[in-house]
Amino acid sequence: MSDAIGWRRSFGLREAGVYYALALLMAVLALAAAANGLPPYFSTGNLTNIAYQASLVGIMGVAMTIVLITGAFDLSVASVAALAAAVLIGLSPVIGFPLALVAALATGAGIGLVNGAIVNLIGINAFIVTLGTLTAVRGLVMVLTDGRSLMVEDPTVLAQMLAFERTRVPAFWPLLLLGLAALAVGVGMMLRRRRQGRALRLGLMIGAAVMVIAALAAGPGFALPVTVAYLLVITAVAALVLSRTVVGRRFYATGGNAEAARLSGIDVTAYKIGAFVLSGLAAGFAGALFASRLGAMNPTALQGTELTVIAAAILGGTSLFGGAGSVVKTVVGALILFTLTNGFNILNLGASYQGLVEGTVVIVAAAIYTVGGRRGVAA
Amino acid sequence: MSDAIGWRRSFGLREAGVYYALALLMAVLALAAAANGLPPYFSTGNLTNIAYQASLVGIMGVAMTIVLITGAFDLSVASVAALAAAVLIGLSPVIGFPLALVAALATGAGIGLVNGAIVNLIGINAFIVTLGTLTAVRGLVMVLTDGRSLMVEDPTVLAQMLAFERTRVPAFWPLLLLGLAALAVGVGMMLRRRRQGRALRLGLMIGAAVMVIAALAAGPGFALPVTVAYLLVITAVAALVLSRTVVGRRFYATGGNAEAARLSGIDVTAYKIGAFVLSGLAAGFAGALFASRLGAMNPTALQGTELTVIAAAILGGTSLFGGAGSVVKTVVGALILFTLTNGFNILNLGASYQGLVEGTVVIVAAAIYTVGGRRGVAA
Amino acid sequence: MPLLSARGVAMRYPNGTVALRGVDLDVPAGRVTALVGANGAGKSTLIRILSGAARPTGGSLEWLGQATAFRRPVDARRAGIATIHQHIPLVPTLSVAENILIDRGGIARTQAGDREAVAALLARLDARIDPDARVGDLGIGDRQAVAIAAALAVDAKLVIMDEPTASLAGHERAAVYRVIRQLADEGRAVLFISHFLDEIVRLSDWVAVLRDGGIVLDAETDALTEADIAGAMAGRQFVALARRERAGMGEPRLTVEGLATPALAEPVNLSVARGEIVGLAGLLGSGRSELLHAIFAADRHATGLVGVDGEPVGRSVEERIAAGIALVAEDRVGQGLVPAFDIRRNVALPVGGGWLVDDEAERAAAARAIETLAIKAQGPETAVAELSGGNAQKVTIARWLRPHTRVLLLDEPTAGIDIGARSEILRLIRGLADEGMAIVVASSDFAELLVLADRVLVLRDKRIIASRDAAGLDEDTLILLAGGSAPQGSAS
Amino acid sequence: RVRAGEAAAPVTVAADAPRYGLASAGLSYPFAAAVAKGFADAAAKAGARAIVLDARGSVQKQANDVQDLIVGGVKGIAVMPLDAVVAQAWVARANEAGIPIAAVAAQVGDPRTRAARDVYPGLVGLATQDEVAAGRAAGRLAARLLPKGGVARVALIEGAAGFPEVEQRARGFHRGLDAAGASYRIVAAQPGNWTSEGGEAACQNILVAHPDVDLFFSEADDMVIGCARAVQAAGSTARLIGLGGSKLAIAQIKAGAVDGTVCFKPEALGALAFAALHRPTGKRFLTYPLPAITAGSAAQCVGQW
Ligand SMILES: Nc1ncnc2c1ncn2[C@@H]1O[C@H](COP(=O)(O)OP(=O)(O)OP(=O)(O)O)[C@@H](O)[C@H]1O
Ligand SMILES: Nc1ncnc2c1ncn2[C@@H]1O[C@H](COP(=O)(O)OP(=O)(O)OP(=O)(O)O)[C@@H](O)[C@H]1O
Ligand SMILES: [Mg+2]
Ligand SMILES: [Mg+2]
Repeated sequence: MSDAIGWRRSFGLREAGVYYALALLMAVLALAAAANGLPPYFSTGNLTNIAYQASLVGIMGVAMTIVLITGAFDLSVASVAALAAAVLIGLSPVIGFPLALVAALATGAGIGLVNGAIVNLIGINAFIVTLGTLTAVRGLVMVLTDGRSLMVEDPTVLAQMLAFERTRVPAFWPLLLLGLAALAVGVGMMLRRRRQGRALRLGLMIGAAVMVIAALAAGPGFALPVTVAYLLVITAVAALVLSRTVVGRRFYATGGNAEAARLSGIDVTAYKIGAFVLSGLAAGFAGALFASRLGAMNPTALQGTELTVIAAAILGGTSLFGGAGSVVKTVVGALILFTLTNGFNILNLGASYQGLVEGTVVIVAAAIYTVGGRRGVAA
Repeated sequence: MSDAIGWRRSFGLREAGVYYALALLMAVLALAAAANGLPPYFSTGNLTNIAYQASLVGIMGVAMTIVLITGAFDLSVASVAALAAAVLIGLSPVIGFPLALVAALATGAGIGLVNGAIVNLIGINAFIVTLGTLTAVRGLVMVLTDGRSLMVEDPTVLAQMLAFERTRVPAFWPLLLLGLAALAVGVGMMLRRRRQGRALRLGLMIGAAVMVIAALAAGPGFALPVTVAYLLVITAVAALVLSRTVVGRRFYATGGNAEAARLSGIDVTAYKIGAFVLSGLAAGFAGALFASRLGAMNPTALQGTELTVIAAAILGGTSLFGGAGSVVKTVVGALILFTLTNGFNILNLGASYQGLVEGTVVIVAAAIYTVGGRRGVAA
Repeated sequence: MPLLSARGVAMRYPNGTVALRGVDLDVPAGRVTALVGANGAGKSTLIRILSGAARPTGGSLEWLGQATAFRRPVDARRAGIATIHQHIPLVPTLSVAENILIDRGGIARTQAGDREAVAALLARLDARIDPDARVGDLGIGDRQAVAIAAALAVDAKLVIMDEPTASLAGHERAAVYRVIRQLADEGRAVLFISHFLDEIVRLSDWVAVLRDGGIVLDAETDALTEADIAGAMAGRQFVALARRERAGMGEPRLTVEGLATPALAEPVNLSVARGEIVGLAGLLGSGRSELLHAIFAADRHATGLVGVDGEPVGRSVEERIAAGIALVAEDRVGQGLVPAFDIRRNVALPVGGGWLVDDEAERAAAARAIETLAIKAQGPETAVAELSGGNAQKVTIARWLRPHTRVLLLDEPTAGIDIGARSEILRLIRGLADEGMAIVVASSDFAELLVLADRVLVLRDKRIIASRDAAGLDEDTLILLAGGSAPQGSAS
Repeated sequence: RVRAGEAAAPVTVAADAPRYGLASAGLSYPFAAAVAKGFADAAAKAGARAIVLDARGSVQKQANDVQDLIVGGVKGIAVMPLDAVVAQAWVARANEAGIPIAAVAAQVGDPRTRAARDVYPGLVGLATQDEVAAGRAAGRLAARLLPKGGVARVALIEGAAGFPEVEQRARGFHRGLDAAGASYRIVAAQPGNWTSEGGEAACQNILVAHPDVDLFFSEADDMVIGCARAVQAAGSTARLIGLGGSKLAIAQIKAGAVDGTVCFKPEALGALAFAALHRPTGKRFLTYPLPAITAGSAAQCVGQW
């Protein structure tokens, strides 16, 4: 019985709804594209594009999920990313790309630390603090850039940036091998006939199958943009840490009931500040990628992206009240958002209608797993 | 002793911090203006200006506070205001200004109802729902306006709009009389020597004194822009309802512990939906005022204002977790934000530095009452 | 040498409340030490200090003879103190197993043998709880069991338990007693708080009584009787409430016909007369709370007829309240109190009355409640978050003490209430019945039910399996009916 | 076959017609919407299909849009770049893919080092108004309106920090004033965030500090409209100049509330950009004259946005 429940839990709308929402959306778009005589929607190129377009939001979303899990909130990510981009572009010609990258990441982490310290040591509400840093850091970008776009002229630096952001990593063999490995683990689990984990096993097998099929469909020449690879690695590491390690459990405990966590010996403050630092670091990394994409940045870069990042996390089912959330689902949430815009572009939907459709789809996607689940997360 | 505590509570930084923050900010600006040889900062004209500039955000902030008190969140206000503006401008030439105004308000309330119903009856997280309506309603504005600015050409309609938004209401006698009445009540309370309410009494007396002095300083010709009068009336009504009526009590209880409220016979769902409707209504009213300013609106009108509105509420000490908040302090929070830009303009601070200063001031203002108070509202 | 000793520990809260004024206490190994005292005497405060959750404003602690200061809870845990706090701090979003193993270190979140370890701990407590269930989905009794298991999971030298059995029924309670004895026999120290004096007398080796922030009695249990302890707690001679036969019930006040809900196994028919007190007995999860919630319409899926004084009542909480039905819910933190409100506003919460808030009337009502229920608080304006557990419980009862109430449904009304106040509350309930109220009370304390009730309904597996006249019923019969085994040496 | 929803181009166009893309800065900006309209109308006239993408003010989204257009295999891409510097990369990518690309309404390439009329290499065309020239036209008009004798007090209402037009228009404005030999002092230069309410607030506040301002130059028409309200309410006699030629501003000029503006024609820009992609003439810098408009000459400017 407990097994059947576990199964229903893991594949029910409440748990897996966001995957279904993405699949549904893609199916609708693929059909619409076919009906309009457009090139096939499920091409490697198009899917890679979506993943590439979602990668910056995805990377920031992973860290945002951790912040949300600890029960806090970070509105400053987009500004921090812009600042990191400015630091990278500004310093690269002076101290070289690698050092400038370190500086950009350190800047991001530093602001995350400031956010975390103010929120947790002074005890001001995270919303207002990060709204303050959103404004202040964007102001700092204005001051540093004097309100103008910056660009790198030095060709060697430019080449390094392109290498950092624009190379493609061969993905055929890794994908195939990973898929086969997952399959093997799944089969192994099946042979060991453990009572628990049937759901996990099935999930693993589905994932494995998807990977193998994707690899075979894409062919041996298949390569991923490196930002997508970064996103995959970051997501995988975060997901493993959160779900498989004690550190992960402590993040959840901190957000689920800070007092309980404190009483059971968890250094709640450290975990909360740590989440902000991770968020700043991720924003710094995203900003560095953004700057490297173009070898340039403008002072209004990424403005407003914080809401997209938070939307991705919440679409992925992360609670605003802490204690629950999954980074993988956040990434899927980001994919939903970018699939939507990609679909608009492909179908050439009238610009006026895009907002209306997007807003509706976001609510419907959230409804899929809320209504499917027993009870929704309160307000 | 209990009295001393009540006194300390009401005038301590934690309770009254936002007033001190505004006073401090104004004092700094007044000094800076004087030091730069500019005309006196504390002129009726300048203070009226600030109030006028803050009025739309203030009106939406009052309703937002109620939404926050019930433990929810409304990101859609700015889009709703834009939609109401479009409705007013679009319909006024057709059905006349008064009916169009009703239609605009009904539109706002209707969207509030939709928000509230989705959040409370389907049970989807308020953040994601109102993020969805933010996008969808802005999309609707685009569809209705086809991406172009709308304007009223009809001179009689234009005149009605100006009358609605631009008249000035004589404020000398009302202010004076109100101040004297408050003084009288205060003295009456003093004579009755009630144990409780010393803090209230003092607050009343201070308020009364401020009003009388302001009236006398401004002189008998003093008149307020009508939007400021709307803001004052709306704030006063909301403050009275929240603090003095059973309905207000129930809003707080709903946010403070929904289950306890439900078990006490409070129709929690109705109150939560009601808060959204009020928020939509206030946004509709703000949008109507906005449209009447120029007799015109463009589709990006008020974009991004939702964060300012929420910032005002949170700066005013309203909790994001429900159960606590004061509309008067929200309005003071809005005044802080607009005093800041007013100060920038008066002192002619470079645009690049404004963000940096603004973000810092916001955090410091929030710090004033958080650090002053015993414990801050948890992150 | 005692394991832990407190010397002159004093505590003054920032709001001025002096909770402890110089407490000396020794907790030696291999002994069960009971800490008792009236609500608000300072027990939980002392526990918070001993476990590093709060820092005293005076005095010192010694651990194994060494002066120590636990600055954070983790220091006390490292030293070997495991604590179950009164308001059961668990993480609602994590599973039962993870809550139990919450402070286990290492790297991997789940390790081989975790499930077995958790299952063994739960079995030791006789708790039938799915280790994979989310704690947020559990009832309060199950949560209490999880908290106890979590404390046992730590290999502690000293286990501190703040009212571990307040929300447990006979069967689970017995398991906890067994565990406590075992711990002591293994040479560990147990510091144990309870308001059940029979429990204290049976279980503990030593009793310390706290009154008004100071120790007033510190003696071996064998030398004491329940009356001695109660007397020391109250500072006066204490008379236990005795059963009283009452004749002549009035006409039916509450009538329930075909009350059905998915939470109950079968429809319920019930009639409670004016002045009658009906007790609901049952084990944890037997459906007592469900029944009360269905009568109150707090369960939205409940169908069936509920009438008061022959008038049918509509199917919403408001209508039930308007008809004079009132429910004191079991989980005072989750379902009872609005933490941001003071006592006055919490008492004035129920629907009814005019449009405007009448401060004076509310203040007077709250002051009356404080008086009647002996709530230990500075005044009507005290925030409920600052109250001790038992006093907070009294506030949830106080809310319904108004002339309008005709039917009172009480779910564990005396959980966490000290013996003195408990008999006050029982007396109060009886008084309300005498005035004509119909009362249904669910309690895990069967002795209390027998003293109070005129009739007892026994629930098991979500259905009413027996209805007995309380007169002539004894506790053992009730326990057998409820489906549990009798607690060891079930006394009184 | 079912045809795609052609909201952007209501004119019937064959489904296999050549497709041209416009990566707009944001269709909720009336100016950009008018550019898009000009582009789509021109495409429809030429029997082509216009694909208009809406970046909604986000550079990142615009990058994605350009990429989607390249992958989608359009015949030509017009981009209304949100960022001149960042757009360089898009030009490179379109060139790599062999798709002609033109810029509309804003320059590509660092505006600090590149002259306004110097078209970025790789673009088949740049259809824009010269922002500096527009500022200059406003400056010359301002010089006519300033009181003679003494040093006139001028206040500048800028857009929002971070937009290159802010500096370009201001630079042109100064040049225009200087060229006309005006004697003036800038008493304040404050952002109005491109909106009417922002312009109103900035002017209200500046009037408190400097009640004797002689002229307000708002870098966009939306702001000058708000500013006009502030000036009127404060009883100031300051003259008001905007920039852009929006419908609303022209109406206000006719009504006498605003003194003048510089006429932009966004629809013409869209058409020019389409022409550059569709039928390149070899001339790469495409523009139209920028007349300054006053009440007398308001009829010359048909507000297109
Ligand atoms: N956080 C707090 N702030 C202020 N006063 C407090 C706080 N917590 C407890 N008190 C006060 O300290 C006194 C002792 O409370 P404590 O919780 O220790 O009592 P207790 O003996 O555990 O009572 P109970 O049996 O009801 O649980 C009470 O008067 C209570 O109101
Ligand atoms: N919201 C809920 N979700 C899941 N399970 C629940 C929920 N509420 C209660 N339960 C479970 O249902 C069972 C019945 O609990 P409940 O407390 O209502 O019964 P009871 O007979 O009143 O027992 P007691 O009052 O002694 O705890 C318990 O096992 C509890 O864990
Ligand atoms: Mg206690
Ligand atoms: Mg129960």
